Amino acid sequence: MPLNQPEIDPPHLLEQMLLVRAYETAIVAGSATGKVPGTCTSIGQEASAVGVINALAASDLILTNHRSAGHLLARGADPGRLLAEVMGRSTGYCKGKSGSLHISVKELGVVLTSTIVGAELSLAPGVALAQDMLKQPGIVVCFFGDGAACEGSFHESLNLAALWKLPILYVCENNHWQAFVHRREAMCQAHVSTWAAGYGIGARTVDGNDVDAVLSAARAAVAEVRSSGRPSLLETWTYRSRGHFEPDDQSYVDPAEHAAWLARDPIDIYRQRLLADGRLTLPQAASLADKVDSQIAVAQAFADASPFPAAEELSRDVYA
Amino acid sequence: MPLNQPEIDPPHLLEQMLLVRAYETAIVAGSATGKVPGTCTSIGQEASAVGVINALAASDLILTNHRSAGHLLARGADPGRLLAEVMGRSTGYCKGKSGSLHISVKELGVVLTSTIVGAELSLAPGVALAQDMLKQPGIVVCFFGDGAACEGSFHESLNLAALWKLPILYVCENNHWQAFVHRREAMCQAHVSTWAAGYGIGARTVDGNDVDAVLSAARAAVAEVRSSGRPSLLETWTYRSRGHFEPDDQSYVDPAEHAAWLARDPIDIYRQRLLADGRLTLPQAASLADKVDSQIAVAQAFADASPFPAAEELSRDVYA
Amino acid sequence: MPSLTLNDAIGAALSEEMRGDPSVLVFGEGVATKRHELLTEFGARRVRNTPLAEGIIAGTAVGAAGSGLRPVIDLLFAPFLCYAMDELVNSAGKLRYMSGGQFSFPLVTLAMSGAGWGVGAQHNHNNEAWFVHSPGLKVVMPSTPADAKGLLKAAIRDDNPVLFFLDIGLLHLPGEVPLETPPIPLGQATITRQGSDVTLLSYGKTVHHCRQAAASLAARGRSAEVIDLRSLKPLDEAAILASVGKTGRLVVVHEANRLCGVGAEVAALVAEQAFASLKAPIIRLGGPDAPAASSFPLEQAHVPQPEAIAMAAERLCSNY
Amino acid sequence: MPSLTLNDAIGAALSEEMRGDPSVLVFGEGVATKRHELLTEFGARRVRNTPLAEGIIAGTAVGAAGSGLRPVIDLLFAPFLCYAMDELVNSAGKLRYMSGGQFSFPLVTLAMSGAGWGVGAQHNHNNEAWFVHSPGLKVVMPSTPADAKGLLKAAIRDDNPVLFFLDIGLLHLPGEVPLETPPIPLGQATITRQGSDVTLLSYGKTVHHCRQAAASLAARGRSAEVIDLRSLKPLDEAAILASVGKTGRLVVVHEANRLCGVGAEVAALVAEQAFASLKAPIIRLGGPDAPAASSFPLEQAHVPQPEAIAMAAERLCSNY
Ligand SMILES: Cc1ncc(C[n+]2csc(CCOP(=O)(O)OP(=O)(O)O)c2C)c(N)n1
Ligand SMILES: Cc1ncc(C[n+]2csc(CCOP(=O)(O)OP(=O)(O)O)c2C)c(N)n1
Ligand SMILES: [Mg+2]
Ligand SMILES: [Mg+2]
Repeated sequence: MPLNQPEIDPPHLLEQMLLVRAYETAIVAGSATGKVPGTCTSIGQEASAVGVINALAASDLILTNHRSAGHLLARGADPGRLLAEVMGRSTGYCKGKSGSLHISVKELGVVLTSTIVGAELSLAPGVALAQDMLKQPGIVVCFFGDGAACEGSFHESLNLAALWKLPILYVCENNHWQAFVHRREAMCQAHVSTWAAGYGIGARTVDGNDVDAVLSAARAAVAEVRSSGRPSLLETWTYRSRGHFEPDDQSYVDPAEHAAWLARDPIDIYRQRLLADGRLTLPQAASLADKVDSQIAVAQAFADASPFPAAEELSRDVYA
Repeated sequence: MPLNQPEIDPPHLLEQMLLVRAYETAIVAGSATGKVPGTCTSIGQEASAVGVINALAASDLILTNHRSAGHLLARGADPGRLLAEVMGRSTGYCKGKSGSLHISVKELGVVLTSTIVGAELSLAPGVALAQDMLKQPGIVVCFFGDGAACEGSFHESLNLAALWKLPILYVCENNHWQAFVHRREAMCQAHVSTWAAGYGIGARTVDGNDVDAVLSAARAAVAEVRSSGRPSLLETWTYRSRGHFEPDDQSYVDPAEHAAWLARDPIDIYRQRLLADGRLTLPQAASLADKVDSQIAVAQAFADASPFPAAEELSRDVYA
Repeated sequence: MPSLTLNDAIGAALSEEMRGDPSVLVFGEGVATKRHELLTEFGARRVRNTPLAEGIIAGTAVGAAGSGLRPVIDLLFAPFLCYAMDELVNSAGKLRYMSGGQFSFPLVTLAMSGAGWGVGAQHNHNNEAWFVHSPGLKVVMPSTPADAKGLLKAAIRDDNPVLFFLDIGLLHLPGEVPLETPPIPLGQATITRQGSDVTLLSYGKTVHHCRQAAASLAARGRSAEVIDLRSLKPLDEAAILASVGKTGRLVVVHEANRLCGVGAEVAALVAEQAFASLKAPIIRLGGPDAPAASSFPLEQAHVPQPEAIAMAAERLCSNY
Repeated sequence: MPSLTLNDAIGAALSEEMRGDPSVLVFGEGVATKRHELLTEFGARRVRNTPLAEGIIAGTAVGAAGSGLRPVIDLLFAPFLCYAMDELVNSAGKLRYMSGGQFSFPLVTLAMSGAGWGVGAQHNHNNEAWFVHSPGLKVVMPSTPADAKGLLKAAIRDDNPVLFFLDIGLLHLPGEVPLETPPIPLGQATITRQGSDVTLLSYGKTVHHCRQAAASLAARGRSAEVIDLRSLKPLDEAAILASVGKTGRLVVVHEANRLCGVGAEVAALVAEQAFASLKAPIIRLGGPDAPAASSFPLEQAHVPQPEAIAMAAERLCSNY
C-alpha cells in the first residue's frame, strides 16, 4: 500500500453508496413515468464502484461503460449534470449528445466512455501509453463487465498491456449477467480472473458486495500497478439486482439466485456493519439518507429545468 | 488412442515431408525468376504438418491459413493443381481465384481457408457445430500461427468451443515469427498453450520439428477430442526457416537463433533417425528424393501448361 | 388478417422457416431469452444464447453456413456489426469466390438501427451501405411487418449471406400480416403509391415519411409516386428507372448519411441510365455527416421529415 | 528534386513529422522492422512493433489520440481494417461528438489496397467508401509520391482521425518529391490536366489511367480534363462542380466497387448541383460487384483501364 494513503471516513463510503442508489432509484422512477429515458442501473453493485474509486488518486484516469453511475458519482460528478445528460439536456456533461450510456467527464478523469461492450478494453492501453509517454502521474483504471470479458478485445488488451508494461488496473465487475444471458451461458469459466492469470499479471477476485473488501483489494492492486508500472486485474464478484435496462421484468432470472443476492445488498451489509461496531448511529444513518435524497431532488429540478440542445448542435462537435 | 489406429509407414512420413519441401523449393525457385508469384512457405515446419495430418481420419475436417502447403500435400492434394492455383491458372483447386494464400480443397476436407490471420479461429466453431448438428463423423482440426493467437478471435473461439463442447483440435504452429515481428515482441507469454490452459481444455506443447513426437501427441489429442467431443489445443514448437514471404532477406532475424533452428531441420532429424535405426537405407532415401522431385517436375509442367481463367470468370462464383 | 408488430413478424418468419427446414438455427446474445417461444418449440440446440462476442457469433455462423446449416444470427444493433466485419465481409462475402465456388453461405444477420430509442450513435448508425458496397452480400431493410416477414423468409432460403436491417423506429409498429406469408423475392422494390409528377424513393422508416409527404403533395395537386426499395442489394434498377421514366423527377430519401449512401447509388444510376427522362436535378435527403445524438430533438432532426421531403418535391415540380 | 517511391515518400513524411512533433509516434505489425530508419532515429518508444491484432492496435491509437498523442498506425492491407472497424468507426469517429466535444482524435491509419500484387480479395479490397460514409472520419488516397508526402504531413497535423489509403499498384512508383514538402491541405482536389469537353474524375491508380485516356482522346481531338480527388472526405465539391460546369460531361472512375462507392457520391452530387450544365449522362466506371481475384488477368480486368475510360468519354462527346 502506498505511503500517505488518505484515511477514508467509513460513513463517507456509505454516503456515496446511498447517493448512487438514490440517483438510480430516481431514474427508475422517472423512467417508469416516461419522464426519464430507460437506462442501465448499477443497483446492487454500489460497493464495487465506491470501493474501487476510493482507492484512486485524483490524477488517475478512469474508463467506464454503460453501467457507470457509481463510478461517476463516487468520483464526484454532479448528479444534476448527470441526470441532465440522461435526459438529453444541453447542461449534461456531454451536452445531451451521449445520453446515459457513454458519459465522459474529462475534468474528473473519466475519459472515453463507450457503450460498445469491449471498447473500454481496447481504448485503455492507449490512454495508459499516453500517461507513460507524456510522463503524467496517474494510472488508468478500466471498468468492464463479465460480458466484455468475452469479447476478443479482452485478450488483445491484456496481452498488449502485459507486453508493453502499461499501468492499467483492469476492474471486471462480474455481475453474473450479460444483458439477457447468464454468465454460465457465455463463459467457460466462472471467473474472469482465471483468464487473466494466463497473462502473467496479478489477478484476484474479491467479494464485490463488501465495500471494505473491495477498497482494500483495490488499494493493494492500485499500489501494485503504481509501483510496478504493470497491469493487474481485480474482479469484483457482485450482482445486477435490477434488470439489464429499465424496464426489465427479469422473468428470465432464477428467483433463488436473485433472492440470495438481494439478501447480500451491499448497502445493507455496510450499514449494519457500521451500526454494529458503533461507527454509525441510527440518527446519523437517517440524516445521510435525507442528505442524499435532497441532493437528488435538487439534481432532478436542475435537469428538469434544463433546455434541450439547440438545433445547430446537430452537426457540431463532429470534427475538431 | 482410438482402436484401429492405422499403422503408418515411417518412410511414408519422410516422403511426405520431402514432397512438401520439394514443392516449396520449386516455388522458391520459380518466384526468384518471376515465373511463380511470391508466397509464404512452410519450409522448416514440415514435421508439424505431416505429423498432425497423419493423426487424422478421412472424415475429419481441416481449416488452415496462408502457410498451408504442408497441410494440403500431407492430406493428399495434387501438387500440380496446387501449383496451378499458386500461378493463377484455371486448373487450380480454386480456379486461380485464390492464389497461394487461401487454398481450400473441399473434396479433401480442407475447408474455408482464409488468409485473414485469426479467421480460421473464428470459422472453426461453426464447422464443428455443423458436424455435430448434422451428426457427421469427424472432428475439426484448426491450424493457426502464434500470430493468430494474438487476435481476439483466439479468445472468442476457445471460449465458445469450450462452452459449447465442440470437437475441435486447435493446432498452433508456433514458429516464433509473425511476419516481421518476433513472438517475443508480440506475446506476453512464450507459449500459446499457456493461454489455452485458461479455458479448461487440454493444452500441450510438443517439439514441432520431431515428426514422431508430433504424430504421437496429435494422436493423443485427436483421440481426446474424438472421445470427449470437446476441444483441445496442441502447440507445435517450430521455426519458419525462410522469410515470411518470398523473397525475404531475413535481415531482421537473429542469426544465432536462425542457425540453431536450421541445425534442427525436421527432415534431417527424421532421416537420420530412420537411417540410424535401420528403418531406411541410403538407396531408399535417395529414391524417395528422386520420386518427389519427379512428382514436382510433373506438377510444374502441368501448371505451366494450364490456361489462365477466362474473362467471364471475373464475376462468376460471387453469388450462389 | 392478424396484426403483428414488425418484431413479431420477424419471430413468425423465424418459426415458420425453422419448422420447414431442420437446418435453420438461430443464435445470438439473448435470442433464446427474448424469443423464448422459439426455444420452447425448437429446443436448445437450434435456439442458442451466445457469449457477448459478435466476431465469434458471425464467424460461427459463416463456418456453419459453409458446412450445411442455415444460421440466422441476431447481432442486435447495427454498430455492433463493426465487430463482425471480418467474418461478414472477408469470409461470408468472399470465400465463395476465392474458393472458386466450392462453398456457399446461406446465412442471415439481423441488426437494428435508426432513430426511435434515443440511445445514441453507438446503437443508432445506419451503415447498410457498407454491405451494399461489399461483394457477395445481399442487403434488405423492410418498412412494414408483412414485408419483414416475407423478406426474412426469402432471406433464410437464399443461398447467399443476407444482411437484414430492422428499423428501430418501426419495430413496434403493428401491421397486417397474412398468416400464410409467401417469401417475397429479394431484389423487388414495391410501389406503395402511384404518381406521375415526382418519384419519392426510400426504404425503412422514411418510406412512411415519403407517404406522408405524398399525401400533403396531393393536397397541393402534385402526384407523387412512392417507391420502397425493400432490398438494397440486389437493387431493383428496373423499377427505379421505370418510375423516373414516368415522372422525370426524383427525390431519394434515407436516414443514413448522404455521403456514399444508397441514395448516392440510386441517384448515380438514374443520372447514367435515365438521363434523357430527367426533367430536374435529383435531390437526395439523408442524415447529416454526424453521429446520431441521444437527445430526442436532435435524434429526430437527424432524420429527413415529411415536410422536408414535400418541400423538395415541390421545388422540383414547380421549378422544372 | 529527388525521386522517391510512394512508399519512401510516406517514410519521409513520417520522419519529418516525428522530428517536428514529439507527440507523433508510429506503431503496427512490423513497422519497426520495415521502417528501421525510423526506429534508429526515434527509438523504440516512438516506433513500435505490435502484436498481430488490428483491433487493439487501432484501439490503442484511439485511446492515445484522445489523451494527447498523435499516433500513426500501419494496419497493412485495407481488408484488415475489418478487425478495427469498431475502434475506427464507433470510437474514433463518434466519441468526440458523443462526449459533446470533450475529446479529439488526431490519428492517422495507413492501409494499402488495390490491384498490383496478385494476392486476392483478402488483401485487395478498396473499401475507402465505408469511411466516407461514416461520420467523424477523413479519408485520403494519393496518386503520386509528392501528394502522398504532402497529404500525410497534413493528415498527421489534422486533429481528426484520417484514413490514409495507399494504392498497392503505385507503392513502388517513383516520382519527384520536393525536399521541403509543405503539407497539402486535406479536401483539395487537383486538376492534373486541363480540358474543355469532358471531365475524367478519379483517385489512386486510376488517375493515371484517366491521364492515359485523356492523351488518347486528345489524339482524336477531344479535350479531357482530369481531376484527382486526393481527399475523398472532405470532398472538394467546388472543384468538381466547376469542372463539370465547364465541360458538361463527366466520367467518374475508380477501382472500388461501383455500388455505393465514391463515384456514386460524385455522380449524385453533380446530378443535384450541376444538373443545368450537364449535357450528357454521367458514366461511372468502377470495379465489379465481385471480390478481387488473385490470378493476374482477372486482377487486371477488375480495374477500369484507359481504353474503357477513353471509350466512355468518347461516347459522351460524340452522342451528346
Ligand atoms: C459490442 C456490443 N455488443 C452488445 C451490446 C449490447 N449490450 C449492452 S450492455 C450488454 C451486456 C454487457 O454485459 P457486461 O459486460 O457483463 O456488463 P453489465 O451490463 O453486466 O454491467 C449488452 C449485450 C453492446 N452495447 N455492445
Ligand atoms: C488480420 C491480418 N493481419 C495481418 C495479416 C498479414 N499477415 C499475413 S501472415 C502474417 C503473420 C502471421 O503470423 P502467424 O499467425 O504466426 O503465422 P505464420 O505466418 O508464422 O505461419 C501477417 C501479419 C493478415 N493476413 N491478416
Ligand atoms: Mg455483467
Ligand atoms: Mg508464426
